[in-house]
Amino acid sequence: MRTVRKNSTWLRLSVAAMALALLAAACASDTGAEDADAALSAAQSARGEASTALADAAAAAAAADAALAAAEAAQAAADLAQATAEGNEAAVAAAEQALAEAQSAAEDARSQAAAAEQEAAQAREAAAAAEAQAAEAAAAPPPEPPPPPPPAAAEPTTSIKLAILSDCEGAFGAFHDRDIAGVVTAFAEHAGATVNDRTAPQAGFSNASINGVAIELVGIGCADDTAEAALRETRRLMEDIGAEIMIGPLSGDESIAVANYAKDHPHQTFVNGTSGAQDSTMAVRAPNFFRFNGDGAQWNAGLGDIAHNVLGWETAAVIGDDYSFAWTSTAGFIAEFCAAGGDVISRVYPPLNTTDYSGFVEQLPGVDEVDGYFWAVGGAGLVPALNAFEDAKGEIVGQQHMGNLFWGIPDVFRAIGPRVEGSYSGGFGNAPDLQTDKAAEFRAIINSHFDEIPFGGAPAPADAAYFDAFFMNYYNNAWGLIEGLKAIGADLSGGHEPLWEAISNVTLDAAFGEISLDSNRTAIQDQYVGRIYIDDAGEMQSSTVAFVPQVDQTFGGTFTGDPPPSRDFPPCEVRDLPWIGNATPVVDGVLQN
Amino acid sequence: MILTRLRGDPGETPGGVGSGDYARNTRKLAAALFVALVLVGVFQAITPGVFRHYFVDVVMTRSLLFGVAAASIVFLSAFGGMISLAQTLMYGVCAFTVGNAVTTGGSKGLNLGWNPWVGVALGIGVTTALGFVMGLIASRSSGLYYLMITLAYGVIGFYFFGQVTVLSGFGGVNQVRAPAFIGEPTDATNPERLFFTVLVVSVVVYLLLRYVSRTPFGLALQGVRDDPVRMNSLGFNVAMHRTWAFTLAAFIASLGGVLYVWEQRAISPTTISLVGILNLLIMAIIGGVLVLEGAWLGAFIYIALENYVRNVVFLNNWIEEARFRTLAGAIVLVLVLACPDGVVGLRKVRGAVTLSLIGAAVWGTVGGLQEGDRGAIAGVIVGAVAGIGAAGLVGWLAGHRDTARGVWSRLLATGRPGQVPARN
Amino acid sequence: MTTVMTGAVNVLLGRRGRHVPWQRAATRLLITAAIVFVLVWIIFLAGNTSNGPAVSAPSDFLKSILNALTISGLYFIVASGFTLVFGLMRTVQMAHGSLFLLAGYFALEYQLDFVGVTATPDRNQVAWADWWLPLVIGVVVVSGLGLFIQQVFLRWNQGQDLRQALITIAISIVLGDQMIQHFGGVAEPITFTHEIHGYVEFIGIRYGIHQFFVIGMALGVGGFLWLLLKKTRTGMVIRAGVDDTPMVQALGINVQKVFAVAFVLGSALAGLGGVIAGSSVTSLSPGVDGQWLLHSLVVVIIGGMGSLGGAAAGSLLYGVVTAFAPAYLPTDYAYYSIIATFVILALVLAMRPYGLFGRPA
Amino acid sequence: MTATAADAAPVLRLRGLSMSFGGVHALSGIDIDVAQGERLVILGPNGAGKTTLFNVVAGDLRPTAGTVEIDGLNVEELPARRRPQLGMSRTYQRSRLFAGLTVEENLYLAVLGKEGRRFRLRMGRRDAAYRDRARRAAANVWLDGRLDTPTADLSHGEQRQLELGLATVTEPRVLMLDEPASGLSRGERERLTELLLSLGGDVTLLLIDHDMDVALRVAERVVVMHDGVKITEGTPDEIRADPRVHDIYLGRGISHE
Repeated sequence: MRTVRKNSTWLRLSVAAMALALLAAACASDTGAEDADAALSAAQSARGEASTALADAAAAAAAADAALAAAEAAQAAADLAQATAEGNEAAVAAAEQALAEAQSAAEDARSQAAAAEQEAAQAREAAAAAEAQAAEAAAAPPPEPPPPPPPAAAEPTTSIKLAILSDCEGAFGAFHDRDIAGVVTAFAEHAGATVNDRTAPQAGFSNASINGVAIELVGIGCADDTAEAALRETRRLMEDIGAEIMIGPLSGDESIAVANYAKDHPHQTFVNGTSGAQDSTMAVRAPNFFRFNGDGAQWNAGLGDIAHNVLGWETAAVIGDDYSFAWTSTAGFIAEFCAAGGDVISRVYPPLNTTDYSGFVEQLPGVDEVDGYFWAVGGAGLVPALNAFEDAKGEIVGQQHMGNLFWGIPDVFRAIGPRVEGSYSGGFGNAPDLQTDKAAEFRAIINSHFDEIPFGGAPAPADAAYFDAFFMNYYNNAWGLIEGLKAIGADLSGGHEPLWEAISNVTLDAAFGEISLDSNRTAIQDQYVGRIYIDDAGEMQSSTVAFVPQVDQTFGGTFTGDPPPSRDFPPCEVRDLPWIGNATPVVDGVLQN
Repeated sequence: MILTRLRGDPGETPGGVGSGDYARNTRKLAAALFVALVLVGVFQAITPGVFRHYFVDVVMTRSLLFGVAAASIVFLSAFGGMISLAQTLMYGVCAFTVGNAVTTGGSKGLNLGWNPWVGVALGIGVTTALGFVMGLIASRSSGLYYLMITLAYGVIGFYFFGQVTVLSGFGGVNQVRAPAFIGEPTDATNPERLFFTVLVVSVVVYLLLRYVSRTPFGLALQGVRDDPVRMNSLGFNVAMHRTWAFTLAAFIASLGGVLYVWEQRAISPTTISLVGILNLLIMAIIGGVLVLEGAWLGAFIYIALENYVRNVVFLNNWIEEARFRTLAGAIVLVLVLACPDGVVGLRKVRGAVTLSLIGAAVWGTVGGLQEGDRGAIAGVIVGAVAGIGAAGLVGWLAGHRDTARGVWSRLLATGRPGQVPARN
Repeated sequence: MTTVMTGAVNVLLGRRGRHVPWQRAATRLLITAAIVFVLVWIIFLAGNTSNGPAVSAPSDFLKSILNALTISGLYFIVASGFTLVFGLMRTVQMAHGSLFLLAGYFALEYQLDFVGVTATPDRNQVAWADWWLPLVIGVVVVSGLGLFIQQVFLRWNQGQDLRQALITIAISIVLGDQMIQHFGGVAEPITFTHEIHGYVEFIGIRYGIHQFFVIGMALGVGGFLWLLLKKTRTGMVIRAGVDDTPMVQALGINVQKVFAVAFVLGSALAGLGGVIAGSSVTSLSPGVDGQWLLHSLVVVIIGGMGSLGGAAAGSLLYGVVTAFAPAYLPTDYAYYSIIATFVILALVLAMRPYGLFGRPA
Repeated sequence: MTATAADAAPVLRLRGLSMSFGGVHALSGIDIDVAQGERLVILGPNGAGKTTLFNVVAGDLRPTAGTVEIDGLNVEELPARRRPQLGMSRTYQRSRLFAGLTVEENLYLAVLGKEGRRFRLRMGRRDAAYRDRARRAAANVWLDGRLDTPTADLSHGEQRQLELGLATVTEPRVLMLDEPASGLSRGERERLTELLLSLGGDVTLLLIDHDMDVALRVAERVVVMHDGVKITEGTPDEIRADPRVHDIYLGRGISHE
């Protein structure tokens, strides 16, 4: 009895103490956390590795110079424009002169800033007093910011906090390192960053800067292929760690969740990782969510054309998972096949996670009743569905089947087995076997920044990432962001709107074709059709067989987002698609035009 | 019976549940817990900006709302003797109903575009009605059978929402609006409104369930828990008591669902998948499935771990290798094996508080030095939890100290058997 | 009124001289009506469905029955292990699905290794031993793991039902996570040896020999278990243990040994099911474990826990629902066959709360 | 009610009552009449089917064949939970109490079970009255000092007293007691006997007991069962004298328990 009572005292004490400890920790942690700069300096001083006040001062001075120079440049540019309008050649020359001066001034200021930073670094080691000063400066009450926390307009941005969201668990967990490597490579290549560890992408990068503004990788999020986890990690990265820009996520449902989050958080910017859901840009339409890759329908461009015009299918049946990604994927095929003059006579959508596909496969027409089948079943269902097809309809003949991107991923089509040899597949818009300079250059870039990029937790050569569309998409999306930042001089002091404007106008001269964004901020990109063959060693491989230029998300006007693709949308109708008949054959990686 | 078995030692006095010193101490714990929560809320209210928003807006809010959902599990097990794994489905059903009712387009589902309050009423109504039907179907079963049936409900429900694309489909329902007083998430002026709402609902739910346990229905339900056969022969309709209890639990879970969908602004089937079902169960287990207050405590510990464990450098590296869910599974394993009463049961263990305070201080310092403020918070929380875990192990060992002593004595004793103290 | 109704129902159900409370009678009547309706629907009415009425499309009907038998066979193999463990030890083996998947993964790894490829081979490359040996390896590995789980975690918690359930839940969480870590997220199938694979065609139906093989395996497992339980001493002890564990203990039989044997057997059946299902109706990927845990649950809830006959009946009923729902639901609703699972569960529980062959735990 | 046992119509009438579990016949063709206010004791060795008989009469089991009539009403299909309203109550061989509730709450539940209106979420005036009854009943079984004690903390004897309290608090017309004296001390048995004898004359008592002292002192009439069959019935004296009873029962049953 006595023990119990004593313990209950302990208990009360413990709860009180824990509450106090929590309160204390939370309070002590960040006074004035909303102010991004104050939080930054607090975090920096706490970590003992950030700038001292001295460095801050020097950098600020330099940045001010840079801003001054930029203003001059802007003035000069305005003059130039005016002069051009007036057709006064002398004025043009003068203005150009002024512009050049301003630019060089800006250059100077930039180098000055760099020098100042260097000085600051030395000073940091030398002057302990500055540390105290820094603490004092940090502790000084910051001006009460307006409730929604955009950075105060007057202060120049000293660094931009970036976060990456990818999947380290779930079905795509194995790709985690490659995804991050894509971003790191982009910053190393295009923003002068140093790769921290050439065998471990998760170590991140440092010293990235654009126009003198440091880009700091503050967090890597780990989701698991579910919307809920993606949202949780997004909130952790944006609200707890305080990132301003996020690259990610990986999969479709995650990206819908993130795009919705983006819509609700207009002071931040989001760039897709590698997800291909149509809804995340076409339905949600967040002004601050960008995607430098295509969606599920775009990724199938070229297949319908080939089916009708090369393979001579007049009728086709489609089978796909019963959810939005597969609907979008089959919609791409249906729209193009019908546009080319074919007829889709059967659409079967077994529910996701179906245990026994036989009942659904029965609904497909027989092998002599239809010319071909298009498959958009993914995940655990694909092979069982094909097995059920064999059981019910007959042997699988490659010529009679086509698949969406799943058939284009080596791991997946190898799991399907050699029976699908000769079938065509959609893709992600990459074509690793393409023999072009740009492709070779892209491959060289990867190898120049990484020695190893682990896959599934195990070491793997960096070169393997070249074949991986996830890597490419993370790379392209990060690159698009960098170009956008460059266009505004990485100046977010006026809020993020200028950055959005800039990113919208970015055009990437990417490894497998030019990428620009449409009005819904999704990529207009080149697509490739693959075909599965068995190489001399008996390994299944995919070779690129056709090139389809500049496919957009509306799919030549087929989709508007309303209604979205569904079990029976789009209907099968003859339409005019710009790329039908314009696909370029590719033989041995060489475009035949 | 099944519950007394959960509590471990078969020799222990059967069913000290909801009574005696155990209950009185639990009351005190509850009081302390709620005082702490209210303090957090008040503190947040009077000193805007002092508190890190994330801690309140995300960690505390989510802890409380999952606490509400977990409380429905705990209510059923503590007062009705039924372990239900269908509670995740229940809050999911409510969230999906609300989502379908209030969204206006650009999302999956019916997009009815109704007033948010109508949606809330509909969601709660539908869930409660469904709870009644499902409760009725399962009501003549008990024990493990009940657990399995409700698990089957839960998993079937996950497939239902994943496959019935009219209502949701795999991607779920997005852009769910909350009523105006919660405010839009873009409107950052008062983000803690949701926190206060959740806090109020939590307190109301807690008081409600406490109240219900003292009503004729609540007492009869506890009778059903302790001895359904006797209840039957005393004139009670045991099946209907189980049914109504399940209905009430569905109602409570539906409140959690409303709060969830207000917080997430979205709901997808993966939320209520087997993983989601087990997560809620884990929260209830951490808190101790027989103690109502434990629901919120367990939810807090789980959510805090989920949010902060990655901020602790050394742990993060380990998790990258071994995954978070492995950690969660290991925690459950240790708790179930060593500490069946959950964390609230630790008050029996001398030194639990000290250990958790030491853990919090040490890890908090380490985390602070390594990672700054976030590291400090994370360290405090993770350290406290680790301390609790250590205490649990110590307590478990202490519970088996006679065995241990026996082994030692046998090892050390020199030809003097029978000296082993056989105290029990 | 009540009397009239009761009387009417009694006459209808042919129960002579017994009064049946009208609620119970009404439930029975409802269920009878439901069964009759389903039968009439399938045989005569099913117009707007993928198969069409059985009278006009008898071969489709037969095909659906064969499909139902195949999937029932798999359900039975997996669920019989689950129900065996429960019946004897009152342990709800929540990690049953994890063992299922793990055995599949092991078999897959070894099959690829034996065939000497890195990805799914062609069937003709798979020799007889390249399927059977991995099967044995997978089964042995999970049997060992099952033994480990039982000895390390469950043995000293014997009799604490819920605690054991929670322990196995925790184990399934850890196993599931680690399997993703080690085997990745890409779905991969095991390949039947070409000796098993093949087709027969009769009255316009194409049916796989491997599908008959699955049915045969299920019958074999059922026969083996029946012989084991009825004809051997171990089996008798197991059956006695199902009825009254303390009694068996009191007779001086080493119950712990019997428990271990039963648990190993249950795990082995999960593994066997995993390898066979992984070669036919499913491929191996994260989430499949939960799916097959659900199948086991549904089968034993329908059939009744701890009863071999119940497992067979439950598998058959559930298999019929699985195969018939997409074929005989109206085309627009064929996607919602999951609801049929719930309905069958509800109907059985309404009539028999402990399953068709079950008794209170 | 002053009518004697002999001339009153039977309050409980069992005809051809049979119960089998699988192949085991736990009861076969039991016929028993019990008159209003009678105190009937059922004797028989372990496994004689006494408790099964109780379970069938109380409705916990449904008979395989035969009828159970209470006041001329056929009740064998009536669920157990409807029987308290007919004035039946019973105890169990091993205490079936609500371990998590206090003594008062246990008794209150018994009253509530009989009086109905159970699914209420409000304590009303009626409940106050029920609780009063519960407290008074506690005094009858000498538990008035332990009202707020959790049942789990009671001693074995106290639990048996509470078990009896649960059956008597509803003031039943037919009271069925299944070995109420088991596990009690001699003094407690004395008190139990007094309690049973002090029950009102209109209470019909069915008692199963091994303990001949209690049983034969309380009994007005005795039924002896063996292997599910009624062997004989009669007054205690007749039973004492019956050689068959000696054979099947007294010979082995009396030495222990």
